Amino acid sequence: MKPLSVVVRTGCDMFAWFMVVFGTYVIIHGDVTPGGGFQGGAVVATFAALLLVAYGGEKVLSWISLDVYNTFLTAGLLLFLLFGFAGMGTSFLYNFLAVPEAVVHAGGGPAVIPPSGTIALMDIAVGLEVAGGLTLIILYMFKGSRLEINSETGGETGHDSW
Amino acid sequence: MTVGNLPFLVVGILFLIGLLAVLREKNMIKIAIGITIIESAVNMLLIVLGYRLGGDVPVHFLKGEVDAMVLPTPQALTLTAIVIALATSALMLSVIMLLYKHYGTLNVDEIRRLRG
Amino acid sequence: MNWQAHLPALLLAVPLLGAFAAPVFNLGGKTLRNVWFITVSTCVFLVAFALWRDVSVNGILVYVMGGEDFALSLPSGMKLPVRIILEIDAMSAFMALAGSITSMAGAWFSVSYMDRFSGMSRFVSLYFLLTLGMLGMMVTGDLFNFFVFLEIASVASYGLVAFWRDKPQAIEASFKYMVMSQIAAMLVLIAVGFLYGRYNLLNMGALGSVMQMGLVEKVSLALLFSALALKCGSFPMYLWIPDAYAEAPASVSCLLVTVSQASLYGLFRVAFSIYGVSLTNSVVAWAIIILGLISMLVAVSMAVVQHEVKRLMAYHAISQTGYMMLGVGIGLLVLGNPEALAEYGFTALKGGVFHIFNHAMYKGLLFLTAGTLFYMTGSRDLNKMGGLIRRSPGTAFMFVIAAAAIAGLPPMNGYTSKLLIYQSSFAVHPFITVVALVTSVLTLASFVKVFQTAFLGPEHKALVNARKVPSTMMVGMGILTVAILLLTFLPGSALSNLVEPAAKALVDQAGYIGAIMGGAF
Amino acid sequence: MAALVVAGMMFGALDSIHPFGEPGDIAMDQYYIDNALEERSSENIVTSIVFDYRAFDTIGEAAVLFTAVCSILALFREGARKQ
Repeated sequence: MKPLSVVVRTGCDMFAWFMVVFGTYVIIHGDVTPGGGFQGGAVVATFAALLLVAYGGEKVLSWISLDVYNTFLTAGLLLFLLFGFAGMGTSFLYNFLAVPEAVVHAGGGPAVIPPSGTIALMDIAVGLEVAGGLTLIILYMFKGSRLEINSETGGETGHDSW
Repeated sequence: MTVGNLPFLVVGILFLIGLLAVLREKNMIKIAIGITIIESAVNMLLIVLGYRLGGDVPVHFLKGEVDAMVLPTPQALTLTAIVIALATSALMLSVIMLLYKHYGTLNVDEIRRLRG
Repeated sequence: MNWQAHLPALLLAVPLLGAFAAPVFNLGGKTLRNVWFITVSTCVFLVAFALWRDVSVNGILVYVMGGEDFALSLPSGMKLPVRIILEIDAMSAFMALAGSITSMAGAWFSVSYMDRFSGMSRFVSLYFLLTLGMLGMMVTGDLFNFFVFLEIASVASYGLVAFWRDKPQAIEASFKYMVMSQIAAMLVLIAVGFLYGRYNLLNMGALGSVMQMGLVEKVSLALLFSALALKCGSFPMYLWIPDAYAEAPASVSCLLVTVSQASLYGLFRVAFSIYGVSLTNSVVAWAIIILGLISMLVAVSMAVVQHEVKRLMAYHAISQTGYMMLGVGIGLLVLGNPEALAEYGFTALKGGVFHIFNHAMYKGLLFLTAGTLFYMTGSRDLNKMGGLIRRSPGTAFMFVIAAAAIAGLPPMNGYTSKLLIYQSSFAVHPFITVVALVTSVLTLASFVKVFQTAFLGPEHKALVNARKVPSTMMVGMGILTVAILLLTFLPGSALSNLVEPAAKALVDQAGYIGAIMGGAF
Repeated sequence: MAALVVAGMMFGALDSIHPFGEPGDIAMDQYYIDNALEERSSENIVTSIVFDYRAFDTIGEAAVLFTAVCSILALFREGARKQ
């Protein structure tokens, strides 16, 4: 894949980073505005997609470390599950950090942890997971298009050819 | 079919288009597109079910002066269904890529090693 | 914190943790990954067993996900549940027990069977996700949640069927399965949407309490019925089963059998607990019975001519599914008729339900032995095998046990469940019994052929360097053999402790609804 | 012919769920609309359903995505070539 023209590359450069910022905004404000972890994560994942279109996969794969995205994926999922287990004192996935609205108004504004408790935190966890997962899908599908498969000379064909 | 129920009719038509594509097309990519159309039809069904005339967005500080909100549950269900649809279509396209590598064709009629 | 109260959530949380943490444990190398694989699957079995004990002592368990009180299904002032509720009656616990045993056996088997392939951390994750999807379908009490778990199980099985990706047949089987099963899943979702739009409810028990038959309900029933019948591999749409079962790695085929039974369970749950007594005419029951009969006969006649060992067993899996549909269908037929139910309907139900458990055990074992043959000889073609009893007498012994059980030879457990079905189906129509008997004879013939060609006779000359069977694979098969032998030698106790509560729970629609709705019903 | 009957049934059922825009019984959704803000102080009702009331669906959905990623990574793995 050859890189596209300079106009496309410059445009993608600008928008790719803007997308990351915007996606992060959508993830973090998931409990207040429309949006949330999934939508924001998908927006963040367009970062890799835009670069892939503009520069071609070879270059992007040399810039981006797949391990980072693997870590995002696993960390997001484990974080989500951790919040589920943390509510186990009451019931699985119980929102143990939520503060009722009346208390929030009396106490004057939100604190570090948002009053919606695990809703906001799970949003972030899912955002991490989706951003990592979708990027991995995109990059691996690109890698897969370069994969050479040869069923005659062995490989992963079961116990057929021992 | 009453005129007011037009959105439901659209859901039905969309579903049939998708089903026809799956049953009649020979190209695997087109089959995948057919399945995606069916998924869109189902998502649209859920959204249509949740609409209330004059209802507003189910976010408290964004809603206007109206009292009614559209039903929030179908939106949550649709969100889930969309992600599932996305995951399966990504996987389906990957499998089609592998099939193309193995057989060098996208025509389902030429891909017939499994029989009986 | 009383951990026993959280067993229903743990049943699903443990495989989730197993899947999500598998990449982390893979960093520690092969040994650590295998230890994690075995440990988690054993834990799932232990949780399922404890859950089954709990249900048989305390009756139906209700677990509200994320509620202020996990046992309180209705929030204060509400007549309807608003959260996702896991509802575990004896039938769910029974299915979960069967599923977790096959999952554990498959995990032991995979450790050395899949040892020489790359991508094993992904395999472990996918295996746990398949287990999770299966268990989730069995214990959930929420229709949309059921759809989500159906999708988890389906997507995981697409990946696992295509795991040996350098083999064109495996990819092809996966694609075929994917197209059919995706459409089925969408039909389920449309039906869920219909019921939601009609009643504004997603909970199965609550839906059952307000259900009134109308056009929408009939169409949703038809959609759910056709989709779940496709997923469990009943007659008209069974074509994906032989491909998918034959091309998947053996431990996955072993688990896939139970996964398709989870769809069968979903079908029964829809018919008995959601629709239940509002099914005034017997169309659905007859449809189940007739589809069961046709699947039995067609699949077994396809099976006898096969000479690829896993494909043969896959056809037998379809044919055995017919028995379960037959038994439970007869139970559904007489659901509104207490005398007939007591006279023969309940016997048929017991037979059908017992057959589910038996089938999970012996078909799982048969797939594992087929995998062992593949491992030893490097071929799945029966014509290239012979004399393997001298190479591995243990495998031959286990194969004989499983084959005797599937053919329904006395005193095996397959005989007990088939006898219950024969007895009761005779009361409905003698023709049904004749078909069931013919199927049984053909099954026996087919397995005698397999045993004779693969294990007896002179050794095939290509087999001089046949591989030894590693011990973990023997452990995997041994687990299922022990389960079969237990069911065989303790039929009375198995029937009264395991099967009867499950069959009772299936017909007890009021109990299922009452556990959710409390006094409101 | 049979296909036409099936399609007819389907459209009939779609038509008779409830009139468009006027869902009949909305007890469950009304509970969310009334109580989501008070109980969980999340302005966005949909998010509070997705991550609280039906959080278990969401963990399942995250698992589906993870499953798809795992499958794709397994399909396109580098693979150990046989020597």
